[in-house]
Amino acid sequence: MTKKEEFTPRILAFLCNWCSYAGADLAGTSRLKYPTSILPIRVMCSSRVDPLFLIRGYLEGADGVLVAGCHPGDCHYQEGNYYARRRFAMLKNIFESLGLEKERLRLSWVSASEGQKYAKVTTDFTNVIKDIGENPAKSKIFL
Amino acid sequence: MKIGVYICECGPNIAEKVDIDEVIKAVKPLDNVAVVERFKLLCSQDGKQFLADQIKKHELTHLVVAACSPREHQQTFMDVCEQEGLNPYLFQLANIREQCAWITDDKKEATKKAIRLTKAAVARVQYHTPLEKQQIESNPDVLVIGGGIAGIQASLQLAGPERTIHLVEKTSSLGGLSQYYEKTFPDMKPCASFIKGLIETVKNNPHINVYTNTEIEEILGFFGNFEITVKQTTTPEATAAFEVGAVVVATGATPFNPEHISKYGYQKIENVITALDFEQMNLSGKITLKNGKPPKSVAIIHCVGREEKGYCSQICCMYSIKFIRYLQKKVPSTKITNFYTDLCIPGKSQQHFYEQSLGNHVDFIRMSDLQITKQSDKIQITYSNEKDASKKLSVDMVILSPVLEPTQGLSSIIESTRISQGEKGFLTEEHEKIAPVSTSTEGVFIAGCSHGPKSIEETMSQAEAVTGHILTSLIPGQKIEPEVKVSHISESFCIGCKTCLNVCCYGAITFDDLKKVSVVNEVICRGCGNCVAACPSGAITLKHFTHNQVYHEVKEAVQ
Amino acid sequence: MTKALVRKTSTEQGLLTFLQDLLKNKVVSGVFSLKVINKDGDIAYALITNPDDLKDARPFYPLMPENAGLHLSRFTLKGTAKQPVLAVVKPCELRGFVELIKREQGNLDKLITISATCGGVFPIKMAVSKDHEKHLSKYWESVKKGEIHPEIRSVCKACENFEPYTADITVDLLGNSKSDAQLCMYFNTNKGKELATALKTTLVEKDSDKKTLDAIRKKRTAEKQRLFADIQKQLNGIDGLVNIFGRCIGCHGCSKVCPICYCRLCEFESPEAEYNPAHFESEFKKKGAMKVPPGTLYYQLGRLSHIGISCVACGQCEDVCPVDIPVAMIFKYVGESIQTMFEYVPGKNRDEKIPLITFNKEEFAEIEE
Amino acid sequence: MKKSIRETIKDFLMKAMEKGVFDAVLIPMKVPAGDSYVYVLIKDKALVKDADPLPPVMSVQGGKAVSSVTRLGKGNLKIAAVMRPCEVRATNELEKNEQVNPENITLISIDCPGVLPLHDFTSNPEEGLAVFEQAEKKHDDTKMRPVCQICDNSSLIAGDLHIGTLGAAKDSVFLIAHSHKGQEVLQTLQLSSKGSLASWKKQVQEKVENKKKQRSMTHKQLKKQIGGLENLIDTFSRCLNCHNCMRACPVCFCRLCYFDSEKVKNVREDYMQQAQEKGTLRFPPDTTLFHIGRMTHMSVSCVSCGACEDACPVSLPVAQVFSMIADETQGLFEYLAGRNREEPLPMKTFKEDELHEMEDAHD
Amino acid sequence: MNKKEPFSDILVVGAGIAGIQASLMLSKAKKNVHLIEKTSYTGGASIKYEEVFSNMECSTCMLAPIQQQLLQDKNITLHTLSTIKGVKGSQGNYIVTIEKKARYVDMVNCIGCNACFDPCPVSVKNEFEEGLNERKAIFVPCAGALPNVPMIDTEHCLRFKNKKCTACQEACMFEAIDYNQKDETFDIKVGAIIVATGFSLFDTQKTPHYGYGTLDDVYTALEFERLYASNGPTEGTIQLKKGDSPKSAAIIHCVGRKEQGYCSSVCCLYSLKFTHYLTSKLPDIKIYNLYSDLCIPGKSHQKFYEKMKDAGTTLLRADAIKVEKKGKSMEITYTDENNKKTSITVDMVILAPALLPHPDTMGLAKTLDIAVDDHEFFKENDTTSSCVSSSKPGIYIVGCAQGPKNIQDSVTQASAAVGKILSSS
Repeated sequence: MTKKEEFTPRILAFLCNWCSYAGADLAGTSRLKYPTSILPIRVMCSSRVDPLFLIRGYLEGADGVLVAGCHPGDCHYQEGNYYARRRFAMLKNIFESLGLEKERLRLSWVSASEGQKYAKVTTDFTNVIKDIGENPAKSKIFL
Repeated sequence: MKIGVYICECGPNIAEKVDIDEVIKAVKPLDNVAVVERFKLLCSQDGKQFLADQIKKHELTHLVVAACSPREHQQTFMDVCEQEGLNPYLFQLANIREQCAWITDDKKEATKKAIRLTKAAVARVQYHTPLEKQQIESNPDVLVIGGGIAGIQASLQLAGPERTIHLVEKTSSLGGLSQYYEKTFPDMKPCASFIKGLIETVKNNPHINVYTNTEIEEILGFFGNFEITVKQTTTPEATAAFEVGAVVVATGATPFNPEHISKYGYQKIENVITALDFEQMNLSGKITLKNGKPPKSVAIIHCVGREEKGYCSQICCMYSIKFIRYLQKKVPSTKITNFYTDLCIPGKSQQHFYEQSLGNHVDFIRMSDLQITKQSDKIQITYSNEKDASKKLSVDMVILSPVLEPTQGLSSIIESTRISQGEKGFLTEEHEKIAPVSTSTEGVFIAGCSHGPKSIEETMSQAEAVTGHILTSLIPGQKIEPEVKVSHISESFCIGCKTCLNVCCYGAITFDDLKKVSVVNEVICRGCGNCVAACPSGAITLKHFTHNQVYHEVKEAVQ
Repeated sequence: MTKALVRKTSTEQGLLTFLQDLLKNKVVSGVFSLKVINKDGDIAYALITNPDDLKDARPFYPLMPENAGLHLSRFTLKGTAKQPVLAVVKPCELRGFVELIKREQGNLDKLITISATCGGVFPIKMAVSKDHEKHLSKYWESVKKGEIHPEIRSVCKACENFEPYTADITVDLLGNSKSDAQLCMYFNTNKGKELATALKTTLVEKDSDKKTLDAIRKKRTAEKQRLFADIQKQLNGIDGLVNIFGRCIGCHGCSKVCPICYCRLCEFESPEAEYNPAHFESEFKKKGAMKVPPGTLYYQLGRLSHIGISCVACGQCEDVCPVDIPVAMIFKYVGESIQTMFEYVPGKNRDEKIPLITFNKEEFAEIEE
Repeated sequence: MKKSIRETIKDFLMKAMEKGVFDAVLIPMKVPAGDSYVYVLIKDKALVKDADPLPPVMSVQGGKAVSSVTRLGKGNLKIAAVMRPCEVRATNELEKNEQVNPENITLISIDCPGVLPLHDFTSNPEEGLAVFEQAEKKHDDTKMRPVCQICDNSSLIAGDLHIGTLGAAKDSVFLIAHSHKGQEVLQTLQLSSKGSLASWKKQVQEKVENKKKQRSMTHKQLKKQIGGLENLIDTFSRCLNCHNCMRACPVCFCRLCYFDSEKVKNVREDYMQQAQEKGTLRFPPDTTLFHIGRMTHMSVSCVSCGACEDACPVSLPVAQVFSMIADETQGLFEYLAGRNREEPLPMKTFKEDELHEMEDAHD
Repeated sequence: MNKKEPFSDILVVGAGIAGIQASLMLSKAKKNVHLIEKTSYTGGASIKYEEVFSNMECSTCMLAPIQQQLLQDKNITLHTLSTIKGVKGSQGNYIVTIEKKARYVDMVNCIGCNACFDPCPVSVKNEFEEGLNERKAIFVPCAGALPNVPMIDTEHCLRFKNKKCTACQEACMFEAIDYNQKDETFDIKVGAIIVATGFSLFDTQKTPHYGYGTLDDVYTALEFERLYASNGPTEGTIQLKKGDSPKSAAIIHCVGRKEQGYCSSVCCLYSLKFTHYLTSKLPDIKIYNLYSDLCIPGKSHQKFYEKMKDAGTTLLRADAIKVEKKGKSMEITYTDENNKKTSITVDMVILAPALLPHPDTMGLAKTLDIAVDDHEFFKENDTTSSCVSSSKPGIYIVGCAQGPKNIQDSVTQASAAVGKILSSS
């Protein structure tokens, strides 16, 4: 329990430039509070998020990885997020099959006006991660 | 490598929420960091001046600013770099305001995060490479496909001493459907004669080459540099080739043919005619039955084919009302009955037009399950309305008002331009709201009913809108400056599996069949990076979002 | 009902004669098959053009020296096909080839494929000492009975796709009790039938013995579930992975022999995958030490994310692993899990798009928030 | 196992770390599953306890390890790399090809008792350990890898510092500095070796001499066995084309091997033609090309470490063949791969007056 | 026509989506653009919508990028709080007098940290939010508004009621607040003018039988948009005045159609959109759409209509509609398509009012000396030859200023006007 309190997770958040990054900014300008555990990485489109980024991030010790993009149908590049979703689904499945905590991976659609939602998602995700605990990969020498 | 790192206090906004000195302490020892400083407000005039001086003073090779969101001031700081002769892409902005200082009251935590983000930016910027704006020669000429009113209007507005228009029409004459309309709704202005006038001006315009009886054979190339081949429909071996910078697809629409829907009895029952038949009859001057007599009673059936096609053509109600006017003028005593389902007369003056058309000889009946049968020398209409089922009405003449459907035979155009077609067969715009006349293929535009059923008024607007886009993006003597942050494919790593071609929705990637590798066309690429993530060989890089840049940002962030 | 060729002769002899006739009569210019290639009786794939050399051919010999999909890709990738060639391959090799075709790494021009219902193969390492030979007779017995021979590779034991999907001709082997006395080949496509016509052989209407095959599939499924359960136990999270892959020497042999790993330069051997000194120092901050060379798990997970969707579970990766990591079983296990998610069986249907280059607007709502 | 010698070595390393002579050690360590050993770069000296400077197997060649640590830069850490002589030699060869940055590395070699075939060990670690222990005790290398059995450089000093175990008193080792760097290490640790190395030298000499004999004998036989194209092809006929040997080889450092590149892929009808000429064309068609080609690429740098043979799934005698070829080609240039850092790579230099025997006699 | 060298700059009136589109295109053609906007923010009506039909795209995601681009565009000068006072000259040579109201906040110095809001003692209804929440006397209309610079509303600010309040000024660390700013009047020389002043909504007070203003939970379309907006007063929770969420809702189409005498062409569609709004937030809510004629023209709208129907709404063809209080909820009586009197009971009523010309239209028409039609929309010169040319050469009318229309058609007209300008110059 106490352990849980001490531990501030490091959560990567891949945000698409057009919707989710704007939404995250809006959360800030609206002074909504959410955990500092979230580490935003700006990409032009969620479809730029190579599954390898998530794998590497995880192995480098990220406690969670969030991928956020425009809602389906709203992609600034027409269809990118649909491909992003497939790649994510696949990776999540791999994690599950390998018995890695798939809860550490999360996909969320956040629009430019959804500062609220972004704050909620990130808070919620952080709590989930706190429950799972630290990413064991951090301490593994033989990766 | 000499990286300068500058942390903006943003007044109290960052200074009060983040312990900037801690950040400085954490960043100073990093490799290649030449200088770390704080400043009260970097986006202010003296802030910008300060940065400029620093770049000079320390001969910085890379710049990192930790301040607000890139959406706020990235451009501001990139401009500073540019002024100081530092390539603006050797700059990285760490967002420690919107997504750090403003999201928590815990200064410790905020500081920790600010440090991570700034270090991540420093790690990333080391992998930045200078990017230069390209300039590509472009051809100002334009190909307009379709000689209907849209094509004509577009051609007239675009043609000029510095811009030749190639207007290609499949049929033998210009004018399209509207050349058969005597008048337009809602203001009953002359149409056919007006079109005739336009056609003359087109023919007399030295900057417009008209090709009738001609079809598109092939469209190669890309925005600014298309290569066009056309062939004559009459003598297919006769082809012509020319180069243009943009393509306008204005292939229009055709009225739905009710022949196959038996309940309307078209082509089976005498004096059951379509709207177009009627327009032509009216234009010829006389409205008569087959036997030459004027009709005593006429029924106009709205929404013919709407159920079958699955959309409302939005003009049928209006031109049906226009027909009332035709009839009132040419055969004043006729009894006119309109059978409709929903009266769709959107717009500021349409309703007025409708009300004016009402009169003692005019009925509007909202019907369902309608059936048209022959009844000796008359035509019987069986229908049900609000109150009771299977009512009957017999008339001399029936005018069917069919929906518009997209013109067929566009496949060669669609394939060679890589534009897409919606499920209803109309051409798909780039964005339903903010880009209605452009397509996902840069430099290819759509106008008029090829985009969807619409009135002459809206068709005109679209044609003019297209000219707007072309005149702003394809200026004679001006080069095209494509997006800088685009994808690039390494020839030596590409294995030619065409995965990237599949996922690119802009058709920006082509395949070099000789070398068996994919090639990005930087003019078309929008830089989303989808192909990069899709490529298993890691052969594709997205400039300014390369694997290394993102990975090292990620890595430093989670340290 | 499908067209079939039935002859009163042992399946192997019958098949060889059939192949010989094809070569002799120039119906095809080459036969691609497993063959004895030296005096020690080693077996390898060969492109045979001389009918006499066919005597040493060993079609469907229970070994897989290399996934023939790779050979066919290499063979058809460049240049135009002038002379027809017949390829005798195992079902998973064919599926591997189909996946490669989907990636523009080969084609079926003038290429006819014969495959058979497959009883599985021995681990290649067994062949080194020729140990497998003492099992051969028993093996063929169990093939006739449609049983799982205890010595075959575990991915084979767990294989439910032992029926070839896209073969032009299918030889009835597995569960065919009469295979010693009778050759039975099904001609599934016109391409296949043309061969028969060219040889003026008469074909009969015949149906494959669905019941037997389903029975076999049941056995395989049961075995698969058992093996999956085992591997799942080992794969319990990061510790499991470290245990399993800890001894990986990073030779990447698994990717070299994988029919799906078709890249010219593997992303994990590219500059992007290298680690610089800064990396080690940051690792030290976390753990005080790190494995060298690093990135073993990154490679394995990454490769999963690249090829899992198309893994045909041919088992080559495990065969060549110098330290006997159960790579094949792991990739089959994870691969199938992804493939089910996209309702995709790699190599089953040439016209089916690879799931990752297409999408469906209404899907995976469950994984979003 | 000679625990104590290992402990002595590790104590020395930890001491050196304490004194700040090294910031980190690159040294083999048993993997968690206990079924193999891999190189680990250790910063936290407490972890050195778990290391094993003389593991029973060579899973990754030390040269590769050093390369992956320093290829992209020397870094800020002074690293001691503890490995076997052949691994040190590979490191030197890699340095000559710009694949290693030696600046912050101190290469420490140890008298090598040889290693067990990797596959034998991983398939049964317990037994492997027992066997290795015996072998070490009895100086009996019959269970070791064939190349180890004929290794005449198991005590060659090519690094900065060598740890001699042969002829050393119980639990103690010889520390032999072989470079300025090495001497500094000993000085700062006040270990500057005064004691005589006579006993060590004697034993080494004996070992080397009879190894040389064995080596040339085995090579002669091997030559007979594989000599001639027929035999050569036969030897490699089992090859699966997995190229593990190349990937495990420390001196095969190319990013993309020539033999994996497009250059070796022909058009379809060429394959047909080849097949028609011979009646049969084995697939993959160029295994022999690959092996011979690889010899031309790396045999002058081959250190006979045996990594290739360990990695071969079908147990081809790759290492033995290559060690034989290596002796020939290197002999040609009076070169011994990696014996020092100074000698230039034969293929990167020439002498005006050499190799006349290769020319036509001219007067 | 005078032979004077024509002015190359262009004036765009109204920074709604049409105005923005026109400005950006002109700038792309290297024209200097003066964009004047009456309010303190850009985006017009569309930024009040959470989603737009028929693809239900997030409106902010659609607009924010072009708003950003607008603010960063060096060829475009944005004058907020500005209106046209007078115009001289003719096509190619217009001299326009602009009156720019003081914002009392320096656009350059202000960094948009919003620190000045809290200390302000004044609280008044926020018109941007249709009065559904309160704002201060110094304010931005809503979070994320662009430009993100507040203004002082002198009508309510104590300081402008001669009180000694400097709360906001003290709170500002950037000397951005300047009470001494003065309204300014200046002239600009332009070659052409694009009028994109948008629309206003029919005043539902004029149709009391719908109960607007008298009954608690009767909302106008715009009010409802804000109720659903995630950056709106309730952060997107649809709730009744009392705070509990509605179990049933009725959307009444064609409000004010009879009075206005035309169909506004977008009401049916945005009413259907509301169906999606309601079901997405309150899955088991009962929804009624009361319409007279379903007007859903266009290739993609029928599909949208069917989707919405499946999403769960009862469509009632209704006439003579009356809304009255009934217990805790409301009763709607109407005559159905068979002329039978019927009624339904609902918790919430949403009115879809007709689109009207912007209130300033008449005034502007007078200043610009261009014609309007009977409905007081700007009158196009000639529907066939072009409906974006006003009665006066060089002045163009686009978007809802010309007549009620959807976003697509507004944007099309904006581009069309640009086309006209560039082809004639």
